[in-house]
Amino acid sequence: MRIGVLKEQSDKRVAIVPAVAKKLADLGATLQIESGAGANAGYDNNAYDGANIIDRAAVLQRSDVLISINPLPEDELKSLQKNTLLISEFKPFFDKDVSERLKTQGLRAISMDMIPRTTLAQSMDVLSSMASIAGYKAVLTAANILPRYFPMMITAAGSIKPSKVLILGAGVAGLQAIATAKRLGAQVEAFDTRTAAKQEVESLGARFVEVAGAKEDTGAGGYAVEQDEDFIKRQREEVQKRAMNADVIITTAQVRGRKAPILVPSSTVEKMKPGSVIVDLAASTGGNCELTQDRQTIQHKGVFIVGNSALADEMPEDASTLYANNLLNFLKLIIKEGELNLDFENEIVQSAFITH
Amino acid sequence: MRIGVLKEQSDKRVAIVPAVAKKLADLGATLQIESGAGANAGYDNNAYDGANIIDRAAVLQRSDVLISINPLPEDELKSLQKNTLLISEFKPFFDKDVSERLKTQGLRAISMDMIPRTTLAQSMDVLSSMASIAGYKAVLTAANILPRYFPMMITAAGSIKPSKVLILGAGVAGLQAIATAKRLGAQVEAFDTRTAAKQEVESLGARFVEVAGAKEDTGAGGYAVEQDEDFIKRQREEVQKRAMNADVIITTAQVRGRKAPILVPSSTVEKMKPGSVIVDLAASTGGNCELTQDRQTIQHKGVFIVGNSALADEMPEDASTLYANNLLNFLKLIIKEGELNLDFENEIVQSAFITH
Amino acid sequence: MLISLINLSYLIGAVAFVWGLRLLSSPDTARRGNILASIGMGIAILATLVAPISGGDNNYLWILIGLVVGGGIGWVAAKRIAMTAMPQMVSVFNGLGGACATVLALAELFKYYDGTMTMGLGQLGIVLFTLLIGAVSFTGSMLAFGKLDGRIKDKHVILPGHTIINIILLVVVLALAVWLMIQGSAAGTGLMVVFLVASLLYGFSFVAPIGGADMPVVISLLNSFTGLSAAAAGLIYGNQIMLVGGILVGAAGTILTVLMCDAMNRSLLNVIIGGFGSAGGGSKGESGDQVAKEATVTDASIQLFYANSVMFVPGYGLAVAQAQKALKELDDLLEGNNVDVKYAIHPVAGRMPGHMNVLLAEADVPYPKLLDLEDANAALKDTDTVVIVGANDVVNPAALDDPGSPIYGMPVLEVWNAKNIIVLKRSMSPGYAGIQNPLFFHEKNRMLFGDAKDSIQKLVQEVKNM
Amino acid sequence: MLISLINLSYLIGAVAFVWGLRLLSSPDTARRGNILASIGMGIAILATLVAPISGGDNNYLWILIGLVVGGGIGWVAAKRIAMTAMPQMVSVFNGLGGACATVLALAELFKYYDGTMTMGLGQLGIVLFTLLIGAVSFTGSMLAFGKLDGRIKDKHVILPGHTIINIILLVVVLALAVWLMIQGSAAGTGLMVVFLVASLLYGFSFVAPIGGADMPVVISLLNSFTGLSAAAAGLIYGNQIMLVGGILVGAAGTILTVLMCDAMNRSLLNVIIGGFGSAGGGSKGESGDQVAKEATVTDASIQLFYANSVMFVPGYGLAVAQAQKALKELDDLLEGNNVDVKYAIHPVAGRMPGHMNVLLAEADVPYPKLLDLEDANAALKDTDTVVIVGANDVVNPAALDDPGSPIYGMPVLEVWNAKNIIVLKRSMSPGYAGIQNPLFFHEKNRMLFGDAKDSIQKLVQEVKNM
Amino acid sequence: MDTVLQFFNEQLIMIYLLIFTIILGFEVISKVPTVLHTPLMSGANAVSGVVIIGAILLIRQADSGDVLQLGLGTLGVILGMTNVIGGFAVTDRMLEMFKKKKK
Amino acid sequence: MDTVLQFFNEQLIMIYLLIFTIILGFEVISKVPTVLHTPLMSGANAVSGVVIIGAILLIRQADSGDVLQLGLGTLGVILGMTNVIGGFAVTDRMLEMFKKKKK
Ligand SMILES: NC(=O)c1ccc[n+]([C@@H]2O[C@H](COP(=O)([O-])OP(=O)(O)OC[C@H]3O[C@@H](n4cnc5c(N)ncnc54)[C@H](OP(=O)(O)O)[C@@H]3O)[C@@H](O)[C@H]2O)c1
Ligand SMILES: NC(=O)c1ccc[n+]([C@@H]2O[C@H](COP(=O)([O-])OP(=O)(O)OC[C@H]3O[C@@H](n4cnc5c(N)ncnc54)[C@H](OP(=O)(O)O)[C@@H]3O)[C@@H](O)[C@H]2O)c1
Ligand SMILES: NC(=O)c1ccc[n+]([C@@H]2O[C@H](COP(=O)([O-])OP(=O)(O)OC[C@H]3O[C@@H](n4cnc5c(N)ncnc54)[C@H](O)[C@@H]3O)[C@@H](O)[C@H]2O)c1
Ligand SMILES: NC(=O)c1ccc[n+]([C@@H]2O[C@H](COP(=O)([O-])OP(=O)(O)OC[C@H]3O[C@@H](n4cnc5c(N)ncnc54)[C@H](O)[C@@H]3O)[C@@H](O)[C@H]2O)c1
Repeated sequence: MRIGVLKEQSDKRVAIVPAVAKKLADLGATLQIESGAGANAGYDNNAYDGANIIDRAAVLQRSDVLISINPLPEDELKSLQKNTLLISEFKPFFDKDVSERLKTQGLRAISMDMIPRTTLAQSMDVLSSMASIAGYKAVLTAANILPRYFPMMITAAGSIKPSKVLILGAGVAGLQAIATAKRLGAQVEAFDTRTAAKQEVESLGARFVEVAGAKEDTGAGGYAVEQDEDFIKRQREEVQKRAMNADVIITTAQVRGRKAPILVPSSTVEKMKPGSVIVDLAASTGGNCELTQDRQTIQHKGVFIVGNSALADEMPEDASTLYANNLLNFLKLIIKEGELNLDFENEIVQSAFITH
Repeated sequence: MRIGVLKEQSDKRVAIVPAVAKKLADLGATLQIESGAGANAGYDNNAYDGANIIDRAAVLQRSDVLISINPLPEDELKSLQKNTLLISEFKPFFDKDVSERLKTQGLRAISMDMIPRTTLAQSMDVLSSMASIAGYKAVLTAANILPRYFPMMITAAGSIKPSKVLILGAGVAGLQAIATAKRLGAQVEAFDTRTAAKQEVESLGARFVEVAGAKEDTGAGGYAVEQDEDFIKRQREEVQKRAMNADVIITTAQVRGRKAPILVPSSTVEKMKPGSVIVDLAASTGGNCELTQDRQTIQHKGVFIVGNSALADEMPEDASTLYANNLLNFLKLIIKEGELNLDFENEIVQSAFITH
Repeated sequence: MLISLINLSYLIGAVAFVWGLRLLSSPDTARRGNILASIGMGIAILATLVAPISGGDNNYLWILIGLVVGGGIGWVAAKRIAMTAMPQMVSVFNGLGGACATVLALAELFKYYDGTMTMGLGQLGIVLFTLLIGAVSFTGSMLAFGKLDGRIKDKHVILPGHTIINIILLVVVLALAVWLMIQGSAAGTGLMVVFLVASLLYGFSFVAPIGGADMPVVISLLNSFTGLSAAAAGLIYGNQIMLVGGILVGAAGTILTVLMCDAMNRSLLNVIIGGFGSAGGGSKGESGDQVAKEATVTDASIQLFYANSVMFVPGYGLAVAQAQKALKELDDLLEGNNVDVKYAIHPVAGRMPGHMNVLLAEADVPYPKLLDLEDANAALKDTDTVVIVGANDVVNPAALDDPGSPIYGMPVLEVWNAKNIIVLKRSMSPGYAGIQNPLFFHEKNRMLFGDAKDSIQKLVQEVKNM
Repeated sequence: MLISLINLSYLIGAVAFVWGLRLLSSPDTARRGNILASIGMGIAILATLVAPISGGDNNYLWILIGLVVGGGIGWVAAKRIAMTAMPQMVSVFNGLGGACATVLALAELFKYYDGTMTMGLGQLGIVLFTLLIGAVSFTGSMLAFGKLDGRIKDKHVILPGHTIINIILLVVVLALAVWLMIQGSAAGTGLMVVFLVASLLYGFSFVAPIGGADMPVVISLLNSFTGLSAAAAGLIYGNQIMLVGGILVGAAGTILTVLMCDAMNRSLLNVIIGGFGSAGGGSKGESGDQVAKEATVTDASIQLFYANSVMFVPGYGLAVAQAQKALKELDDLLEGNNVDVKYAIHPVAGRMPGHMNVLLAEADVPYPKLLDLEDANAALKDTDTVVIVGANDVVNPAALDDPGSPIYGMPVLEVWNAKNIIVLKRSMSPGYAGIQNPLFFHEKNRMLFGDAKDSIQKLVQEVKNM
Repeated sequence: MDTVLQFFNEQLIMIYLLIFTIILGFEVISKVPTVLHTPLMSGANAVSGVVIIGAILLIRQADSGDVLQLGLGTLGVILGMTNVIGGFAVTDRMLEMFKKKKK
Repeated sequence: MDTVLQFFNEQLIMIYLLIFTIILGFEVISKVPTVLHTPLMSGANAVSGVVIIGAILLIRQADSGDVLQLGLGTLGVILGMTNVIGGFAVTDRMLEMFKKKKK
């Protein structure tokens, strides 16, 4: 079985790192790596010894399984053999007909972002590993942009108050952001609609901002449910109050398959101190801040709004390592003795397979 | 007495912030601020209410005291009235004839970087406040560039070892860098030639790298003395050993009035892991790393070398506040009842006055 | 001259008892205290053997037989018994002591009723008291032994309305005693036997309703009874050391009983009439039909203090309780006592990647002490005690051996390979995955219920006391 | 009947003494303990007043005069005395108790020598013992008082070769006692007076070489002497409560003396022949000709525990000692006892801007507890106790009032506005600026020498005990 | 009543001794750490075996022909001796685990 | 020697009492925190004033004409009473500061 690994087009990461490549070889697979695939993540071609380093066209044509983090451009799909198994993050919740499109091309596809968020599947859960990096990076980015100190400083040249950091959405990314901001000495508050979030936030030593009346999310598989109008209104007011005092806001609130809720409207942004920073990790699904521009950092009335939801990309080495490990753990599930062995009884395999 | 405050030409900071402007007015001075002086630091013209906002030419011509962080361009000096008192960082240790040049122009000058590093003068010590910011920012910059995590992470997608951070030179900037890197969860080692440094490093919970035989610095007023050849050689070897393992090196070693010692030669850089980061805060005096380019970030064999020694500039709001407070404390010493009152008996005034 | 020596021996014996008990109450000196007390006992017995005696044939052979047989039984029993069964053993020994006092009282009464001896009213009272107390201590202790050993279940011996039965029995026994005193030597051995049987019955009935978990308290109480019976016997024989030793044990036993109740946060009365309570109010450790065994803070701290290696397994509960600094304190304390302490970090412990790392870094736990899954599983085999601090799913053996489990196939920390397991959590509720954890019912495991920070702080206190 | 009542009263009194002392040894109950003991004393005195007595004229008037005069003096003295002079007062009271015993012995001897009474050899010995011990206690206590009060300086009373003089004196006194016993009633009052004077002299000489700082230990020792003399007097009068009370104080006083020596890390012997040592071995607190006063951990912890507000002033020494977490623990402990705790952060404390912030954040001290220079100086005026933890230059008053000082003009934390100051540092060495700090010699200040972390941990222990 | 009072006055010292012994018993135990509860209980139990002294006296005072008394006495010695030896031995075993290291 | 032995046997209970009192004295004090050393010393000192009982007995037993004895006795009462009252009062004052709050 030949596994092809492609170089990402606009991403510094690589789906398979050398250490994982070796382990895949041990599973009986033949690795074919696009030349330069790992270069931006710190792995040059030599690092992948044992694997075939070939050019992109060759990888595309000669692989049984094709791995990339971001889906291939549509035009390249045609060059593939029938029945090739594609593994990428297809985001079928947003790209609703991707499954159909691939099927008509005679391809099979696994979407890594569809792996269930269960305890068992956590070792394959790329959303978690990448969100964790994004949360960490979001704080570093904000700290770097903010024209002020994060920690408190009583110095001979005056006393500096600690920065106030507000985290909206305490999922994996939000929690990591809380931990990182606390480490840097900021005063951290966080908010989330899930009821379990309060305890989780407090388990990191941060304060939870409470808004009464959130809808329960039991049964939604750990994903947040959409909240009603009135609630969102009261919540916005609360956020507005906090935002006026916050130096940094990091938003991570997402609702699966929908546009991200607007938690920070322009009116709020305008009340913030100049120089303050908003990092919007939900930018790719529309953003939690009204003014967010996807993949851009803008300044609005002195407030920086970072619309980069692919922050993991900016820590390519560890991000690639973690991603590759997740992939490895998943591939172990579907490769038996060097050949594909798809058990559709298995909940994980079943959820992840979007086209077969 | 009219105090003029200029907008910096290539610096986001401003020497006087609105709060300090008010206090200066209370001391009896008339403030004349160049329009837009504080804009990049988050203070627009309106913030300076009570002060005269005028254009640059007017400030230059009509001030008894002229304040800026960086010295004025030579050509502007001609437009000044005779006897004008300039307050800037003239760095007379490097720009050795600045004092003469100013004198021939009939100007008087105070160099803020010449304020003695004594306990008494610490509230006016801009080198300390700016170095502290630089140390903090250096770590954030490194963390942002590094393609790896700082803290240890044991996750479902693999275990990430904590990054190793090596700090060379444990002065004010170095200590702040130690503290910040430790906060972020890195493993921190530090080195300095001063004997007191070991205790200071350990007082922040970091490890001190010991190299036997450093020259004592007693009597040099807290500044490091130059070390002999053999010592520097052994030290380089030690650094090389540590550097090969370090993910981040932050260098701050300076010797007053001389080129910064080379602590990280190219050969060392080449042995570092790709993706590692060197932040060289001594860049402006030649750099502690052989490859450092002043004010540039370069990449050498995969290693990032940040040659920015003016990191305080990247946190303009707090940097300006602290700077302005230092200035205020100093001005209180030389302004009595709204007029200049220069007491050359005073050690601080005497040291700071480079031309009179 | 000889008499002085005997008296001096008794005095030394008495002081040895007092000082021995004193030493017994501090861990450093406890062992010496026990030896001192036993030496005191040896001196007292020797002195009694050689003491000049008026009338009587000495009959040393009989004594020798008794000493050898009794000593042999005691020695063998004490050496053979398993560590875990020691409290039962103590209970048996205590019962025998009570029986001995009863036998002495019977011997006096036989002489009294067959007319070979006369007694004043006071003395008769003392003898009857000795008999009663000794008998209660005997049957009570034996039942306590049965309960502790698991041979007798609470339900076998608790009658409905047991408290009332007890009160009635007590009244009967006391009435019999009064009647025997009024009758004097006219009463005869028949009535004496009735009194004996009633006393024995009361001892049994007294202990019957008390829950199995309260047995240590009961044994302590019965021990102070035995002490009193020995003191009373001392009055019969006019012997100071019996009196002093008996009173001492009576007092010490009583206060010890109270302390034990305190440690359990209950009153003595509550324990004694606890028969009702013990049946209802299901313990925290129950779940379905399985029962998880609870550890006391003391048990747990002993297992930590005397271990060579300890592994902490932190989980989400550590974070919820914000117990990381307390845990580090416990760590430092144990390291200071030459215990090797490590932390096993499961990759998914907590609620975000690296959750445990963040917490433990905050508490300044050095990185080399943190083991990841693989290293930890290798190290667990040689670990004496594992302490699971608010973790659950990550130590669930079902992941390895129950194909029906939703987490089947996930690698977990194989804590059951260590010698002892202690789980700190608040209840039997499941963790994030919402599934029951068979580990809690593992024979090596003991639950220490309560908020993790609380529990750890208690452990710190207790370890400091050692 | 009456006799029984009297005996019962004495019994109750004795038990009250025992229980009172017991309660006195725990801070929670100490006050109650003192009251209980005093009630016991009252009962015993009352009983003695009404006890039936064979022969003798009662002479209640004389007694009444004595009670009123003595009670009056005692009461007024106890109420008037300044808090700081209490140990001296205790010493005086103790001496009076010893004198009382001596007076009793003299009264017996007068009767003996004028032939109105006979005595056995044993009894004579007891009387002489009473006289000797009482007299030693009397003069010894009086000298201790003088030393403590500063009226008598060590140098006034220490003779060269004092230990030898003491040994000779002791031999003389003992020889006199033996001689008096051999002579029996033939000895006469003359020799008795010689014995008395020698005893008084020995008491004085015994205490003379002991350093002023060791006086509390000596008082405790003399107190146990007084106890013994009371017990001996109890034997003279065949009175149980004197005997029991005296023995109790003798035993308790002895162990307390040993404990006090332990707390000072010295042996009793070392204290008693300490005359040589006390002059040499200059204290850590000396610098030039000024001497800084030292605090014990106990003093310091009392000042913390009973304060309403405490301000910590951290400096570079906190960082060097890495004592931030210990400090937080102390903070938590004090807050738990309703002490308001704040931290005063001087802008240049430590070795880098924000050094203290980094440390205290690491220890999780909440931001609102940190006061900057201005706020701190405002709050210091209402602060009961300031603890300076390894800071030096930042609390140097010379910055404000010594124009010659290199730091003159720098704003500093005006800690001397608080009620008490405690400085934790290792020695008298200066800080970064290299200049001496007059604060250390401020009358409100006490130095607690040692590594800051060590000292704080000791304070934590001590405060926990309160 | 009178006999009681008389007894009280005669046995005064004895009563002192009893009361002091009780206080002493309380005092000696009252600060014991919970770890030691069980060993202490066990040690106290061994001490209560002092009742064996009575059994020995019983035998020694008996006629060598009085089988009832001798039998009871021997039974008493066996019971008491088991308590004493077993008690001390088991306590010692319990305390073995405290012998390790100290701070 | 014989008289000593005889005394020992006669006063046996008394000796028990003495020894137990000593142990009790040790025991009661041995765990006192250092904060209480001084108040405890002071309290113990007040108790040692029990010697006043002897002075009272001395006066009561004296002839009303025996001025020497009465004088000595009265002196003793004054000394003892000062010790007792002063001792308890001063102890109480010392302990006042412990009356504040408790954990
Ligand atoms: N690491 C991640 O990225 C991540 C993210 C999301 C979910 N998860 C999931 O979370 C789970 C993590 O496993 P885990 O073992 O760490 O936690 P867990 O299985 O959720 O169990 C935590 C246990 O801690 C106890 N607890 C809670 N508060 C406590 C307190 N104050 N004191 C003492 N005990 C307390 C609870 O029992 P009581 O209520 O009885 O006290 C609970 O059983 C896994 O299922 C994992 O898949 C992980
Ligand atoms: N903040 C800054 O940016 C900065 C930078 C450079 C210099 N400085 C200067 O540093 C000084 C700071 O003042 P400061 O009051 O914080 O410190 P300091 O004046 O330097 O005094 C520190 C004191 O701590 C004591 N100490 C050291 N180790 C200790 C330990 N383990 N345990 C207990 N005590 C210990 C030392 O006394 P012992 O040796 O007797 O124990 C010393 O006197 C100022 O003079 C300031 O100008 C400040
Ligand atoms: N079982 C596992 O091991 C595992 C692993 C990873 C994640 N999870 C769970 O999956 C869930 C989703 O995690 P995620 O980080 O991918 O979430 P996400 O990225 O989908 O959303 C981020 C957070 O935003 C919150 N949110 C949504 N709408 C909001 C609103 N209007 N206001 C405020 N907050 C809002 C969500 O509740 C969520 O916590 C979490 O419960 C997480 O614990 C479980
Ligand atoms: N009195 C005060 O309040 C005060 C205030 C600020 C600074 N200071 C003191 O002034 C001194 C200088 O501080 P700075 O931060 O401006 O120093 P700096 O910027 O001049 O130098 C930075 C550090 O590099 C070190 N260094 C020089 N050569 C080196 C070499 N070859 N290898 C390794 N390290 C080398 C120096 O020892 C110094 O610690 C320090 O001692 C500081 O404590 C005192």
